[in-house]
Amino acid sequence: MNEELSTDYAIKLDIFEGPLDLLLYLIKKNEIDIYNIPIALITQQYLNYIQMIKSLNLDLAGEYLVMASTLIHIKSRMLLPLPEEPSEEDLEEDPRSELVRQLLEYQAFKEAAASLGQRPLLERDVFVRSSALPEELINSRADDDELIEASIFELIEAFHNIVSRLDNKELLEIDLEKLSLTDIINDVMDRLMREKNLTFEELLGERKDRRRIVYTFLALLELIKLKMVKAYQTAAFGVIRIFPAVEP
Amino acid sequence: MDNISAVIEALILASESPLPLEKICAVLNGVDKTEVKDALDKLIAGYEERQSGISIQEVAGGFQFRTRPQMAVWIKKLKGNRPGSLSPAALETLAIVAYRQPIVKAEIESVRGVDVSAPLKGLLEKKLIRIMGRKDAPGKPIIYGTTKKFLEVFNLRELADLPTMRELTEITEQQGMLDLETAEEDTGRQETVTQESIGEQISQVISDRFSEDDIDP
Amino acid sequence: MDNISAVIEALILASESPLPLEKICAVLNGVDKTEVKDALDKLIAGYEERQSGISIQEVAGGFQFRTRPQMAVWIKKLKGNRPGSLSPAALETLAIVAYRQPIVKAEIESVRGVDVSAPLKGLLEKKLIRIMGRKDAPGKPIIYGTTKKFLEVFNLRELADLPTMRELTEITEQQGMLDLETAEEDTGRQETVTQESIGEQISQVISDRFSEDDIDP
Repeated sequence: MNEELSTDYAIKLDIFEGPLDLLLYLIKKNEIDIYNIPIALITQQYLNYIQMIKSLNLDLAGEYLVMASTLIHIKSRMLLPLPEEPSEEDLEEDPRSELVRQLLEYQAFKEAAASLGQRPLLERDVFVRSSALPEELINSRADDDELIEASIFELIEAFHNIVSRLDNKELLEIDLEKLSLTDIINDVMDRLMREKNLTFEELLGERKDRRRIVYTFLALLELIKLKMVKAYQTAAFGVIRIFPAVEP
Repeated sequence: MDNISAVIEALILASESPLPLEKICAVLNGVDKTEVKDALDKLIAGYEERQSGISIQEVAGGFQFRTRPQMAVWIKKLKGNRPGSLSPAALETLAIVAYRQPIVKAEIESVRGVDVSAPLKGLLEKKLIRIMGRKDAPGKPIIYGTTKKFLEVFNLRELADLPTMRELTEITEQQGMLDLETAEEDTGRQETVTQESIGEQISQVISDRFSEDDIDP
Repeated sequence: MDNISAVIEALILASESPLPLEKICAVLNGVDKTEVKDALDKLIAGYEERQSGISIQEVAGGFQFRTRPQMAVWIKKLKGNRPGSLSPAALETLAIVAYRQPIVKAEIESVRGVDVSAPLKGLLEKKLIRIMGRKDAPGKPIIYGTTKKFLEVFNLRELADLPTMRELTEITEQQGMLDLETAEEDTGRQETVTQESIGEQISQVISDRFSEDDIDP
């Protein structure tokens, strides 16, 4: 077999969407009842397929190996003799049931995907007006309360673009904690702008769970560090009042 | 006022995206909603009767001029075949998101049995799915859902328009039907599989699958 | 062949620019040019006779669907507040503010490498960002942060719903097998950030189980 032929073969072998897809194929191929899978037969064929892929030196996704071990496990459990008088539990617990559930679920979605694909798709089967009308050529900027169409994905992508232009690794260190802290910071600044000054107690308001207290405190530390607020105390151990660092 | 049907027709053509009935009513304020709906229905029927090459379709909660599916072959001749159709992996992932939304990546993966990073990314880029928020669970995973564009692309009026998944409802009902008696029979059949028959099968698999792919480009 | 008029109608709607007669003939190759012209004329006449709100007009050397001039007043009403999209510069600026807030202009500029006065102004006008206060530093620079409207527009419950950079790289690149590693790294980081709240957080995570109602579609 020459080089070209063998790669051609390789591409054609990569035809399953995953281990469940392969299993469904084997079930269909053998005309097996999905509710009553002869596990030994299917395991054998599944392993042969994997062997085949390996012998062709093709990449095999880890999920295929996980499924192989699942099949072997189910097979070994099926070989265990049933107790003389099987309890209700023994009867209910067919080792295959979870796999069957998965297969049926996957099969249902595979069919759903196929039926989605058969719909009249925009830009494949149906088309909409794609030339601009004269009034669209005049760029009519609307009032300032206009709606904005953008998705978070666009927003993150924009940020990702910026970040990828920078070497600054520190910029990548954005995590959940910082962001939920930012919510509190926003909140604190809002209230300070409205009320001019507040005590820590007042800042907390009604919501005095531990998480809230800690976050509010961290927010204040951050704001003080950023020189956005100032904290004053009338006396030692007195009430601490928070002011905006600069009058708005 | 001009003929209501004519105004509606112009509005639908001029709109960038499917135009909701409510918006039409808002523009024609003062006209009764049922009257607007009647005029719209008549308009739609007119395009049907004339067997026009275009029609007004209800998609994504609004009305839009679209070419008829039978015209696709001619339009492709005009515009050329364009790539960018969805792979089976993307379509499966999209179906799971569509029917199970809001859904997190791990749940999609548990249905498909494989990693879905690549198809998810593709679907996000195509704006067929979107990030809806985060799940209040360990790791705060991202929740995905479909977009309005999904409805537009798949010619759906609304999510409820998705064909029902008959099989999914049956799963829970039929689960009890598994029985253990078959275990013995099973071990017996093991011997019938030979190494040779597998080779033959695999080539069968290849030809089966390949021809399937040929049908759906 | 389908009715020629219907095909022409569909081609004109789908075309990206006014469609010249020659192009129509090229698509319908084999059909006589005079026959095509006849079908087109009939089509155009049909829209006239029906006093339709739209018509096929010859512009810039081709044919195009347009709304009738009398409809302009209605279309203006429709487009009165059409959604505006954000420019890439605005989107980038907004992203920096969202992730790095509270932030001053100079910091945004040091990240973007260009002057951001214009996008900042635009974002303020669109009420996506706001002035949070002033920093007690030389020049008393203005501090920016995002608004409630920002959350609404991007369908976020709170800022913490914004995907983290790690998740972003997961989405935009392919990660896959590294999941376990990052999970460990994750817990490590949480401990260093808020030592005290970790116990609280875990119990919160456990008790606040995800409920579908929490997420607004």
